[in-house]
Amino acid sequence: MGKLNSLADLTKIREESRHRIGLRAKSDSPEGLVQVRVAMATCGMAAGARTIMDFFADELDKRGIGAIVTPTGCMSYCYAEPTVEVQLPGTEPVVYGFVDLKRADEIIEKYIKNGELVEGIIPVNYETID
Amino acid sequence: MSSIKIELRKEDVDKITEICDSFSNEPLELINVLHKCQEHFGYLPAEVQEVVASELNVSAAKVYGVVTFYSFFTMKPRGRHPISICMGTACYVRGAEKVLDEFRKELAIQVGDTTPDSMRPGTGGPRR
Amino acid sequence: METVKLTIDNKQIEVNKGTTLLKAAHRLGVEIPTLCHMELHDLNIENKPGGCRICVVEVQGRRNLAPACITKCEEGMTIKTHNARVLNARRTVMEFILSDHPKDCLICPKSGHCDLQDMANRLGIREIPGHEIAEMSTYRKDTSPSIIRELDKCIMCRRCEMMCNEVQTVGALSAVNRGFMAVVAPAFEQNLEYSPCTYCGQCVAVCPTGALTEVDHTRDVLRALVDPSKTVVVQTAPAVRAALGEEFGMKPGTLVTGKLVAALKALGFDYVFDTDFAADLTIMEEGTELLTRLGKHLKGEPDANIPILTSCCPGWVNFFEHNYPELKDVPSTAKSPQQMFGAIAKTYFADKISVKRQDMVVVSIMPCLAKKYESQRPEFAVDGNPDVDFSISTRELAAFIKQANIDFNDLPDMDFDRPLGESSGAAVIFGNTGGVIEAAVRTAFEIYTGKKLSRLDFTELRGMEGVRQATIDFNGFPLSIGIAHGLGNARKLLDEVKAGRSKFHAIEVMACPGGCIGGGGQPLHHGDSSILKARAKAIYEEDKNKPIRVSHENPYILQLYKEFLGEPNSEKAHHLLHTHYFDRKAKIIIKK
Amino acid sequence: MAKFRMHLLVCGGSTCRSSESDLIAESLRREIEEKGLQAEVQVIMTGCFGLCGKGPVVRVMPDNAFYVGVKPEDAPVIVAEHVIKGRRVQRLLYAGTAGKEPVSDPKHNGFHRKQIRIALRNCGFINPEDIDEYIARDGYAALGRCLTEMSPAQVVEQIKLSGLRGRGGGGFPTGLKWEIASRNKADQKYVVCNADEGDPGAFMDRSVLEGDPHSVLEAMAICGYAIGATQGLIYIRAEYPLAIQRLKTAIKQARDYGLLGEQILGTNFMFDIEMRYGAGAFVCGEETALIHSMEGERGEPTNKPPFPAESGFLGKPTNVNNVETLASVPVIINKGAGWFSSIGTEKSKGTKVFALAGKINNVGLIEVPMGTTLREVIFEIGGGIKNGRKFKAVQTGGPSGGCLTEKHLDIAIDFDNLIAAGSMMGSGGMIVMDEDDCMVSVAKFFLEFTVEESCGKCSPCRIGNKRLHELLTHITKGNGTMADLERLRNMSLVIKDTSLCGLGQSSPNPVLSTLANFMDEYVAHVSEKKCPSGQCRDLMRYTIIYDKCVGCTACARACPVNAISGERKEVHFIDQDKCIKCGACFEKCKFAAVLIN
Repeated sequence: MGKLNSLADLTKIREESRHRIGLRAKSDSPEGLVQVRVAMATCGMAAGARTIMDFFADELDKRGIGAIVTPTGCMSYCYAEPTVEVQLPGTEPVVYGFVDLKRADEIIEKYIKNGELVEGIIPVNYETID
Repeated sequence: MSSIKIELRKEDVDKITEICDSFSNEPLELINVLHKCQEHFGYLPAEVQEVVASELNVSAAKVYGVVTFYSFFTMKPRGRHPISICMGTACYVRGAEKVLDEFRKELAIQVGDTTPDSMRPGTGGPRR
Repeated sequence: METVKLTIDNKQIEVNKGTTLLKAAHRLGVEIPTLCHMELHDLNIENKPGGCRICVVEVQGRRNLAPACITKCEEGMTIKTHNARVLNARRTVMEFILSDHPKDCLICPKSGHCDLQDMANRLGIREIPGHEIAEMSTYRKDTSPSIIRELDKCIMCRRCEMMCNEVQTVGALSAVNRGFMAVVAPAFEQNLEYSPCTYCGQCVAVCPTGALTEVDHTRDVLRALVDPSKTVVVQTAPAVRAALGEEFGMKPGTLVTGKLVAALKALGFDYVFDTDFAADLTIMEEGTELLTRLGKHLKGEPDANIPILTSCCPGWVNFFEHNYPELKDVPSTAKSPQQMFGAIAKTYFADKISVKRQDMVVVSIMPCLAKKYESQRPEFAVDGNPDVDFSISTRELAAFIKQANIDFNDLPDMDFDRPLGESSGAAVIFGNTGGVIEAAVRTAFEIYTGKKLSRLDFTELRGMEGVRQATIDFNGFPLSIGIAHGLGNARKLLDEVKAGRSKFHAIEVMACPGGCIGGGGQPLHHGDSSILKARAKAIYEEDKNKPIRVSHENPYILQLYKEFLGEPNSEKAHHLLHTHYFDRKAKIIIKK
Repeated sequence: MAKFRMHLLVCGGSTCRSSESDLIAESLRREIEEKGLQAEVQVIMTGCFGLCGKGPVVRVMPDNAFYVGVKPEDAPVIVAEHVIKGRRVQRLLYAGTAGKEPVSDPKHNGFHRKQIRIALRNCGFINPEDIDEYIARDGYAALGRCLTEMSPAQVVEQIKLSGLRGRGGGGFPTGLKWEIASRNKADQKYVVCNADEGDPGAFMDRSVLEGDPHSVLEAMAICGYAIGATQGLIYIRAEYPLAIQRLKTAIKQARDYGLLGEQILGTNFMFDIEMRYGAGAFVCGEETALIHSMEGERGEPTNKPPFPAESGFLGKPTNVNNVETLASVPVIINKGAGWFSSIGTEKSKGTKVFALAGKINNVGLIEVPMGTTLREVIFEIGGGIKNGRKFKAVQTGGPSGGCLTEKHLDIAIDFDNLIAAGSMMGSGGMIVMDEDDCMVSVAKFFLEFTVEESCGKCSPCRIGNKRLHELLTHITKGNGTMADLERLRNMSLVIKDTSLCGLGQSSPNPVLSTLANFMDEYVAHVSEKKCPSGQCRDLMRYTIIYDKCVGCTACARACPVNAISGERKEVHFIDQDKCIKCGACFEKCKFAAVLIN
């Protein structure tokens, strides 16, 4: 999409990307994908977030699970870095803390594959304005 | 005449001129130029500062004044492994000072110095 | 002009918008103490970084104290300049400054003339709390040919940095380091000798403490005076006689020529001569050079080399050697009067009184610090024996006179000795900006046109503006003259010369604002430019009362040419009275 | 798809764990196994819910019920009533902050309203390197609205009505700042984002820049439109390489979409943004020093007035705002000034981001509405003091701030209350300290920082702070006198009163506030030569306990200055004058015969 020449162009992009992200979150739609967001701020990366993100991307691919793995900014849980937010289609996102390779594997096997919660969930203690 | 004999290899001078030109020799960009020079040479010896001063048409005294003002710039060649210890309030309260003391004892150097074994600047400073 | 009304110490005052609290209070007779503030009004030089914080005053309704030197008056302000809160603040700040200052007033060269010392007395500081655990910032002492730097005594007032960068554009000094160790120093804190410093001494002239002082040669002069085998000859510069009186409580601008000669005789100098004699000599040499070049210019010859620039100011010579080396053949090759005097004294006069040059000591009294450096230039010596042995400043002479317990004010007027003591009115105005070129014009006009001048006062060449220009009618030919004082102004004219766009035939440059009367070695003006104007007036006064007012009618000059030199620009004159210049620009050496 | 129909989440935060939350989980699991439901219902331990005052906490999903103050013996009731019969146990339900009728849905649950993320709204949610995700969250909609529906004056009006004040630390009303800048006429004006963030305890600007760079770019464009500037500059410290790289990507993407550059969104508004780098100088957080640094000079502040809004960068009117301040601007335009000013206290509107750190369990970034109390921040969101130690003080405002104690815990946090309590908001660094922290050493630490970071231009700060630091060192070495404490006060007050810029005017605050709140500690250091919290090494005394020392000479051999004397098998003795308090004897002694007091 090149240069936006009007407010309408902006609104078009907004609708499109909302639709795209929305689809991912819906369980019933064919494109319903697992969304994995890894906190990739400086502190997250210092705590090893990059290896975790690569692990999720490779393993979910290898295990044939349709997923979108994206980096995000800091989720503000410094004491629990690296932090990863996992959203199964149709469910509330869940934030996991202290995610090392072992726990990442557990998250894939237990939570992503059959919805079983894993130790170390960080309850979201803030409300974000929409 | 400056006591600092401005003796540099051709490619070092060309590199500095190239950096200054990339900022169109604008005195406003002195700090950006110094960042790029330190990135390339690893540190900012007097010779490099003299060339930057003449390229940007500012006095060498002013360049030295800027280099000695900001803690990021250094005139001492840095070893291959710079160790920086966070002394921010949060880390201080959790005992960062004791970590610093231990490093000082272990490496037997003071803050800002380089251990003798790695005096040879690993990052390609201008050859003496 | 919009005005504002405010109250200062319960007194009402109305001032123009934009006036600072300091000036408004001054108008009410309230002197708010300052340390770093300095203003030379008509040279529009003002230093007010707001760093020392001594001039803080209370502004009702404002959370903290305001610096009077910068804060502008606003409508309805209520100011307290000396209440308890302000005094306590000033004393504590003064204790801070003194806690990081050496305590060697007894041997400090600035003692008695130090703004910090006066302020400590004025604020009644009797002790410095915590001095026993107080760390002090110390630096390596640096002695250059003219200037001594003791940065332990620097209080970061930034006056020298302002003079060196904004007024003189030499750029030898800058604030360096950060925090407690911050001071003003040359690049890489190297010696001044290795920086682009021209020794113009304007930093020394404004430094409030002993951080920057001149090299003191009075000890060497004393040793020469007591040495029976030495014949000690002294020459005094034009600007000295218009300022020396100030050191003895006289009103600025009091001419003390007679007393100056008497004092030098009392001090034991064998011959008391006048640099003005050599100034007339300079006019003969430089005037001839001007006319020669002008002649070629009028005939359209390519090597005319116009404009010609004066070369009597050593600070200015250093400046173009450092910054415009490619123009080093443009200025006149004539030496400065100080050096011409030395050359003639140690040849012509030495023969006259059959004294060998090694046994003659030539001392010069100068308003300038760069003269100290000039006298030590290798090319101004013969087999290591310099033409001018020692150059001491007006301030050093004053101290010397006081040490000799001479009651200067009651001295009788005496005359300079012959033959090198006789001079014309044109010579004495060398001390003012525009004076050298006026002297040259007087002689050049009469020689070029063969007619006597109807008027001798070329007022169009006088004044205090930084850059001035005038056209003098030379028998129909409009001679275009440029004048600059302060190296920053000189740079403007030089850029035009470098670009070949200069419309002047002759340019006079003086490194110090005001000319030599504002020299780095003169009694301190503490930022009061009315002192400079008074000195200039005195110089023009002495010129008016001189019987001879053009250099080429000085009988002793004519005798010197007849007996010794032949005619101006002769081969012998060239050898003794002319010089050449060097490329001193820092160069990048490419290592193989 | 989910195998388990119900999950019981038991809070595993250290405060809850210390009141047996793992026992609760155990008894819940036992109860569920007895009822044979282990295949349908899963019990797991989670991180801290931020409700520590009311722990232990159990949350039931998907029904989202919140049980507080749960005891192990409540487990059978929860399983019987809620898990089996599906009825909530009213007695244990969380009653929300204002005691309203118990609510269970987290969206409206009183517990969640503690934190509202406005400046951090996108952080940790969108991909900072994908402009589309930002646009999906209403990104650039505010700019679009300004350019097409509002006049510059209206934009300024909205910011003024919102009551937004500078988040950099000073709290100057942003609307007023924009208005002054818009009034000054000039051929060129500048919008500057102050991303220097020099305060050693603060890292919220970094998070915003790394997590949501576009919000800052959009806000700068809005500000440019409001005050009539076409050039934006981000002054960012060189110590944030990732933030620099993400900002560069964001600027490039914004330019590609035409949201920066010429004819933005088809209007004739032009605005572009460039980056300018700091080089390590805390003082460059001060507006005028920042501007000199951007001009390639030493970062020395100059006198105000003239304010940058009148004559700033290159002498032109310049509006300088902090990252966090700018990040709230698009929301104010989108949701309206009224909505924003409904949050916060009477004179401090909206939310503030705090970097909560120090001796606290949940170190982290929090964004709370103005008016939240320190107690809520530290003991609830922060999860209480680490290792169960006792709370002593919280330091806000970094080197320019002060230390607040127990008696300030119930102050509503806002600009004016914190100043009244002897501290200041500052950029938001909030360092929690416990009984092991010596307040005199903390004051000395901040002075050490200021002495290192002072620019050296004005004498009260250049020399005065050095003298303060020397005196504090003198005291921590045990050589202080009571007169020294009075001198500390006078010097501090004069430095505050006479320094040229904010650094010097606030650097004595840590001294003044510790003197005010912990005078007893200063007196202990001065007259009893004791450091109550055992931090000041020079005041520690190493002595040997007679009945415990067996004379094995281990300590004597370990002592670097042989200050320990005594024959083999005889009781040893430490010579206090020689002892350098290095602690080697303490470490070596296997019989715990070395006493430190």
